[in-house]
Amino acid sequence: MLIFERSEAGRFNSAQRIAGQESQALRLEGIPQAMRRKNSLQLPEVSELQSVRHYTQLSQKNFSIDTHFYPLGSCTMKYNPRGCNTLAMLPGFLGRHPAGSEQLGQGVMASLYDLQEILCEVTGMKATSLSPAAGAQGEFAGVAMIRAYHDARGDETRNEILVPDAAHGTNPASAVMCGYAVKEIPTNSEGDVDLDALRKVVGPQTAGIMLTNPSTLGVFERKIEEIASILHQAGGLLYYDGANLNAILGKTRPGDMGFDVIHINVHKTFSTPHGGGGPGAGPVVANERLAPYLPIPMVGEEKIGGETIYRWLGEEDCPQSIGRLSAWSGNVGVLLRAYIYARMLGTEGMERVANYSVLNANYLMKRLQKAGFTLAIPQRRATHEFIVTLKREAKELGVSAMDFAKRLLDYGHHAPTTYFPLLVPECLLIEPTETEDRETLDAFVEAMVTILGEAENSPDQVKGAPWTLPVRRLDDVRAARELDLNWYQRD
Amino acid sequence: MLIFERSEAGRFNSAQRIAGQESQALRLEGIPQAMRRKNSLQLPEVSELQSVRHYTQLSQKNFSIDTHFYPLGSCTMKYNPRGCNTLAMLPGFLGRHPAGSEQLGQGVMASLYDLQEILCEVTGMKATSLSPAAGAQGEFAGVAMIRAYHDARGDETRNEILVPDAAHGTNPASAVMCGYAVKEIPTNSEGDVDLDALRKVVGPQTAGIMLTNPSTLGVFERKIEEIASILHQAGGLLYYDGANLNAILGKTRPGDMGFDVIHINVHKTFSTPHGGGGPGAGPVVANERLAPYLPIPMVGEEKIGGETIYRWLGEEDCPQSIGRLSAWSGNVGVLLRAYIYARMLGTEGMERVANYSVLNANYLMKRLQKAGFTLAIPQRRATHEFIVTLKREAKELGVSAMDFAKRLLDYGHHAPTTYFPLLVPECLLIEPTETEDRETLDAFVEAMVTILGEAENSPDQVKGAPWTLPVRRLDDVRAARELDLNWYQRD
Amino acid sequence: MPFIPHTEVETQSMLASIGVEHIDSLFEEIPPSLRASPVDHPLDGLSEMEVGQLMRERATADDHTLCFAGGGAYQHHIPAAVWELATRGEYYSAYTPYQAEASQGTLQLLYEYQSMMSSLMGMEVSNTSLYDGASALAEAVLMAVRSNRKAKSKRILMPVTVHPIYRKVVSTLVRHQDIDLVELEYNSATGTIDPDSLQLSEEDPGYAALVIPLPGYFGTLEAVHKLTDWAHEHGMLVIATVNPVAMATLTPPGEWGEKGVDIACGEGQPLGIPLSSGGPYFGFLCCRQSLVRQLPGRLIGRTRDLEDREGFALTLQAREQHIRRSKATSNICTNQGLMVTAATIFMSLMGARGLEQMSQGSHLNTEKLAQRITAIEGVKQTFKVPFFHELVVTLPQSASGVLEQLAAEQIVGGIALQSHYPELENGLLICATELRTDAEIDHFATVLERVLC
Amino acid sequence: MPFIPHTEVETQSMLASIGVEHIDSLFEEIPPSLRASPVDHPLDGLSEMEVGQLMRERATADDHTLCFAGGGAYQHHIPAAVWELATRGEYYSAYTPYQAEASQGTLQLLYEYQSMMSSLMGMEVSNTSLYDGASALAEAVLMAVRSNRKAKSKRILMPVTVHPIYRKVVSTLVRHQDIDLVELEYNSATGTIDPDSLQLSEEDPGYAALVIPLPGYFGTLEAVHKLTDWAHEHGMLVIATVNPVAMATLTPPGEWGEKGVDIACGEGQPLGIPLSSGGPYFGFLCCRQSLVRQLPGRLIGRTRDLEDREGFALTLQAREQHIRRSKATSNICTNQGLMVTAATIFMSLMGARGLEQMSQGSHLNTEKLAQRITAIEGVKQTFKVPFFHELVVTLPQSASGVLEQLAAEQIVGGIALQSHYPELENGLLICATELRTDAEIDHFATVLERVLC
Ligand SMILES: Cc1ncc(COP(=O)(O)O)c(C=O)c1O
Ligand SMILES: Cc1ncc(COP(=O)(O)O)c(C=O)c1O
Repeated sequence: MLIFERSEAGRFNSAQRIAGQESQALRLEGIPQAMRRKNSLQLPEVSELQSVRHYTQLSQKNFSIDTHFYPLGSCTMKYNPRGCNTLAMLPGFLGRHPAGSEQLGQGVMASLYDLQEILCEVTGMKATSLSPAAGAQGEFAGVAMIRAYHDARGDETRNEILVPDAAHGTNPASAVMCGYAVKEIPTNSEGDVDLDALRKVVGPQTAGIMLTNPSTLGVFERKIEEIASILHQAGGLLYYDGANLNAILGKTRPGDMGFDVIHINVHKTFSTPHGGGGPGAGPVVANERLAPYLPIPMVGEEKIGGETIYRWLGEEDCPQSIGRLSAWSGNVGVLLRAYIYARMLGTEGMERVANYSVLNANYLMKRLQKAGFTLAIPQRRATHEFIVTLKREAKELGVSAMDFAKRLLDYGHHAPTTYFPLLVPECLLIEPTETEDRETLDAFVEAMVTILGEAENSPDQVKGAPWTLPVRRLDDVRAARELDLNWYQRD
Repeated sequence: MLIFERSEAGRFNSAQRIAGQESQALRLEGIPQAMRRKNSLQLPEVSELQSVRHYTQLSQKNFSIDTHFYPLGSCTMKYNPRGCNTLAMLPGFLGRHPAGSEQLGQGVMASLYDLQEILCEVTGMKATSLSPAAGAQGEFAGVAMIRAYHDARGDETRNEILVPDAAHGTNPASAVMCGYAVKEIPTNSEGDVDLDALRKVVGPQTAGIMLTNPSTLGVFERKIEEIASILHQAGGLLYYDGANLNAILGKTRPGDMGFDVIHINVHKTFSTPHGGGGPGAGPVVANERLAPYLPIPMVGEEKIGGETIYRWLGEEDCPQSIGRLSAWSGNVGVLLRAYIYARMLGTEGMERVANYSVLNANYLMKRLQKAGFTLAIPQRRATHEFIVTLKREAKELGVSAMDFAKRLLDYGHHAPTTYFPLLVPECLLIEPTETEDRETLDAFVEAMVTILGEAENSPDQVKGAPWTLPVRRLDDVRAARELDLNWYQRD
Repeated sequence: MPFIPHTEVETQSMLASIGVEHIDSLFEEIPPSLRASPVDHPLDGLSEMEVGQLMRERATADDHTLCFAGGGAYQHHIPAAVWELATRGEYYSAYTPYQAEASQGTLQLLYEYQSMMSSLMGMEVSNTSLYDGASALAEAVLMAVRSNRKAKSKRILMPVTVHPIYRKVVSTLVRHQDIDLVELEYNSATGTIDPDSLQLSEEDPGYAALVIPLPGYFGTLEAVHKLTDWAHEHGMLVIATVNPVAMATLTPPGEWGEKGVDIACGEGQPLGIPLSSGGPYFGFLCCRQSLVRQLPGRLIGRTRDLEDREGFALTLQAREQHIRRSKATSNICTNQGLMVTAATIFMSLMGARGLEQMSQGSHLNTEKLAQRITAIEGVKQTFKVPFFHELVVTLPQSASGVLEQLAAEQIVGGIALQSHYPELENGLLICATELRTDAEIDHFATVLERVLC
Repeated sequence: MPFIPHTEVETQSMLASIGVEHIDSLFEEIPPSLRASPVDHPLDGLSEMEVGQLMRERATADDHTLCFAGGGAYQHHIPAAVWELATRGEYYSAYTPYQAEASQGTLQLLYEYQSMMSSLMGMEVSNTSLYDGASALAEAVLMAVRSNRKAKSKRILMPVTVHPIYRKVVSTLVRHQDIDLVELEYNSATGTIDPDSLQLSEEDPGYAALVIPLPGYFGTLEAVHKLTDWAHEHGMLVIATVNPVAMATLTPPGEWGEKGVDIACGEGQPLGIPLSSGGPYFGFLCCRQSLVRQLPGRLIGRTRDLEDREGFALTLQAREQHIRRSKATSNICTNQGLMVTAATIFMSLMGARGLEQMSQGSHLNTEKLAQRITAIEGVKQTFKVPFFHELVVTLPQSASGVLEQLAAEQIVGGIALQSHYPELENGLLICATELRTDAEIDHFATVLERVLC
């Protein structure tokens, strides 16, 4: 039932009335008639209990980390510590106006400054800007910085960005937003970038390459140093898509691999909540070469007397910056959560994240392999995630990766990522994360095995899934064909 | 699955470690060996995610106001405003130590003082003590005050408390805790106290009477003035059980009816949450006669200069008080919620509570009656609640009130109170409260009608209910016979 | 109309269904003489925004104090998840789980609580809460008197080292049951009961029970083993009143002496409940399995459903007022359920190890505090004996005066003892939980030093 | 190990299943040359208790300020239920609803959001958020250029009364698409765009779109009807960038001029999102139905399941990067979902009437503020025209210096205009939402008066 269907004309949740407005006749003489709203505003008219009950009940229809195992590959759905939420929502943080004087923001600015430093350290880079609101905006910023670098050198022939075929869709999309043509690089059967192919396309037109490492195939790109030198020799730069940073935290650093700029999805590696879609934050971190181009604002530190004073760095401080990405300084509330999380981990904790996320992935991979599932790249060590391909099952049993995914829901597990990366057919990209316990991984294996049995013996059980959720399988085609996006505009 | 079954020896949620203790060798020289714990403490060893997921999933197994209609008679399960929770949990309120100086508690004390005043006003009484932790403790306090009053007058022959047979179990139990014998008074077929019977038992041994008005039969005791004069003439006093105050807020006042002392369940009428069992608060409010005996502490007000200063009133201020009921000053956090709620209602809002709770009850009663259900007292107006008796259905169809109750759960409604008051066979005591909308009441009627149909056509459908909840009907007898109260002591 | 969903149209149509014209007609059974007249001080209803402005101002007035007081209420670390979960509507806005099938969340949680609390106390059975530590002790006394049929006496031996307000509350609550609370003095050198001084002559009518606190009100460690055995030898039941966080370090009541105590109770607040000016907290009450039918309060049993699945339900309800009425074990109905919900989540998050660290951290910090404070000229440790996480110091001047001066600097400096223990004229009870940092202890000492000179 | 559940025993047995001895062996594919060396500044991990102590201290440092600043971020009343519900784990810790059947909560809520936001804007379609108001404007510009195939031009007419930082952000984000942002000056008397001054000569290459702010950055009301019609007459699309709370009172973009605007966007923060130092907020973006295939960001469609029940799912995904990659309408993936969750609950709790009251209350309070502030000697209203809930005043001295002095008294006194509008040397942009009481306005004025003399 929609909130609109609970609405009744004339109902008003008057606890939320605005003081004084109820009794006062509206005194809007200050606003010309022509400027006033004519068609009266339509919103649901519900009581407070109706709203609370509606949105409480609705929430229960979601799977989430707090309720279910959520091995969504590439998304790093690990536990979002409640402490990070409570502390980031302290009234002192929530109440601060972004235009308020620096005097009145030293608490939050100190935290942001510290976070900048931590991110530099963990990536082996020089400087951080926290302002991108998500990974994709970080990608835009990073590629724009690459462009600014070439432009600053007068190197204006470079109009191409290289992207492996395994890359996330945001990579090519971001490159295009920066005005680049995108050239895809194939991946070899080992899951590494095809170096010969790479050598062939690199040239004076190459602005740079965008890579994830570990790649979205769940393997570590072993030839990364060679790739870096191929690019750098040709005058191109390297962009690191930090979506998979969880796998290598404290183990190896993008800066040491030869990357020039990276973004970090703090809503993955630094465990800020994904909130059913966002917000995230996508800090960009650059080496010496690209640091001058980082987006503003950043937080700077000054020692005055014995005291440390934090201040915003803007255009005057960073004249070569690519500029501003948002009205203020990014998703500060999210960054505070990431900072709190980073402080709780400490240096050792970061390495433990990598250790155990990789342990869980390899354990799960091994068990699924033993149970008869086909791995996309069986000869390689998994990183924090790995790929099962159900090509055989799809062909022989007519049960697709999507069917498996939906049936997993019936068994109380969120489905892994399906059909990504695009180059592996019928694939499930599985990322358990380090915060899941072994019992849970075992239960997932058991569910997968059960479904495989069902696929063999009663495939309709799988193809018709899910059976036990609030709805059965939904008609996506109808959703797109008979567009219904707005209740007030419905026929 | 129990939290203990998720436990794994050696697991530790180290985010909750205590600073410094991890690395420091334990330095417990200060504590003699003989006093140290020998058998090591057993608690579940789970990760933070395991705990969060476990208790989130568990919560979803509850019905609650926030998720379901909850017409539990006598319990006034109305909307618990979220604003009351958020404001009562402001850090300034949560952090205050109860022994802290009055200087450091003027904010909370002002609120408690104001609440005392509001409760006096709404009940027509003289003075309030907020210290009882729930209704039953308020009853104890009130009856103890009656006893203190008689004792103070040297009137020591009075050893009986009268209680109508419709009374809540806490009434007789509280009287006994105050050292009184309990004498039951019958109710007549109209739902009123049988005055003749009352007159017969009242005498010099009568310390007082405990009454709810409206009574637990959901009707207003019309002869209350007569009852009061019978009691008062015999030297007895009147105790008002405020559990049903919601029905008469702003309409009529216990003080005007002739009551000497009352308790208020703020977790009913003042909408503080019941929390799956508590906490509540049961302020006692007394007239002139009994005010000196109120439990301590209370909050007093002093004007010093232009300023108002609040201070605790204790033994010195209230030498005749029955004393203290708890270590500090009662359930302050609950009282703050009640205060915030009272302020949001204001005087008019209180009367509206009575108006609409009574409107909803009468509407629901009328609709159920029209649908063929038998009312316990059809000739009377309902107050905020009313009783349906399923005696006929039980006899003719073999479907009991409990069966109806369980089947209602399948239809998404919490069951009304069953088998209370004791004198009505196979009864459902139904209290919709004022915060429910008409659609919800209509849906409840529809469910009742459907169940009645089922009872006639497929009674096993009803007798076997619930069918759709996390468990089917539970074996209470086994629970009591094969006692299993402690997982660590299970066989 | 705050929180009332009815539109005017709906109200009219509902009245029409009922067959009356005005809402007022629904109140026709109230005699006209009783209709409320307008109140003397009508209050305007405030919107949430307005009441928010008011309450934020008031909360701010009480904020930002530094706490060194204990005396039954302790400022411990509380993991954030505790209250984020406990205030979920499904827990927060449910009633007592009378309909078991629709309350498995609360019921299972309470069963888990019973298990954890029993384990912490080393006891067999726990109820699911009483109002607070003080009323729990009163209920324990009533329970002991009911249970100890052998002892003809209704006298209770009550050491003066039991929390002084608890003793008053017990007196208020058991006064009408012909129970005698006999005080037992402490040794003025040790601040504890001296077990060797206990004598029971032949003609002594005896006692139904002995109460033993741990720690005692002065923070000290009573000789619990000797006292327990002595009481048992003399036909008494033993009631422990203990601090639950201390029990992670100290011997729990179930292990005192030869046989352990019979009843253990106390204040649950240290287990995840905010100070909150004294409440809501919760009282816990545990006992031997053999006494379970005398236990007051709700109990949850594990059982099975029609399909033999595990489930949980209220049990042994025949002890309770809603069934047994005037013969119930207590009048308690509403208890402190949500606090127990928080405490259960708290214990699961801390685990045994975390709770031990909290316990020991409080002890060690109080040792630091003792050292730092007694280094101030004129300040002495009153009882030179082991303490847990509180101790008494004697100041060179009246403690209550000093506390007011500390309050002016936003410090809650402890609890003055004089009003309850006139012999401890300048006595101050102080405490430092695991939360107090070295810097805070130092700040307190520095300010105290200044105030004292 | 914070947040990692593995015991040593489990770790060993898992390694054994994998067939390696040490966790380190799992990283053997990382070339040794790349193994991280110890970091320069190792950080100790803090417990939740310790990090709590740190963050509480920092939050307190920023607390208790009195806010009269707007400029795109407004301190409005937020019903408590909004965040108590939005932070429920089921919303808070879910991912983008790729698995529709397991995400009906989020999906239905987002569909409701689309409907409410469309209604508020008077538009047909809304997406489910972009990062913030500034990037939403940039996406609107890109969308307009893609959509307006008739206009050969990639030029955008951008009034200077559009938020100055938004203009910078648009420039950063669209710079690489050969788009020209052509500035349109305001009338120095009115602070608004003068529609009569607009001229387009024959040989003018034209524009793809005109951007119209409401209110303008100076708080003033642009001639939205005339401007919209003029732009449409000249083959441009119209992009509105508006304040959503103002739209409860002012004509919404869908009703501007003859045909309404084509694209409406803005900052969603005023709808239930705390100030929070500037984020997370959310950008909204609405358009005509006919442009929906050019819309960036997630869209939710209502559809049916196998049993013909209503359900909700992501739709028109072919616009998005995960399907269309380099040809997508935008690179956006993660958006600001939880903020939209809050805004949806906010709108349902306030209703149209509550939102109107908030809107008008802000307007009326700003009128009071204007009166009180301009009564101070030397302070003048800069543009003597109608305003909504912000206005510019000219101070007798530099605004930024004054702001620092106000800050010392915990007052955020507005926004100094000089850096973005050098011609408004001593200009200060001030705002009073419905939350500001008369006493607060008076306090502000009193302190300002003191500072100015
Ligand atoms: C590999 C990869 N790159 C980039 C992104 C985009 O990041 P965001 O969603 O934060 O914009 C994602 C997130 O889904 C990703 O998995
Ligand atoms: C009529 C009546 N009296 C007394 C009580 C006892 O109140 P409490 O549960 O607050 O102790 C109740 C509550 O159930 C009740 O309904």
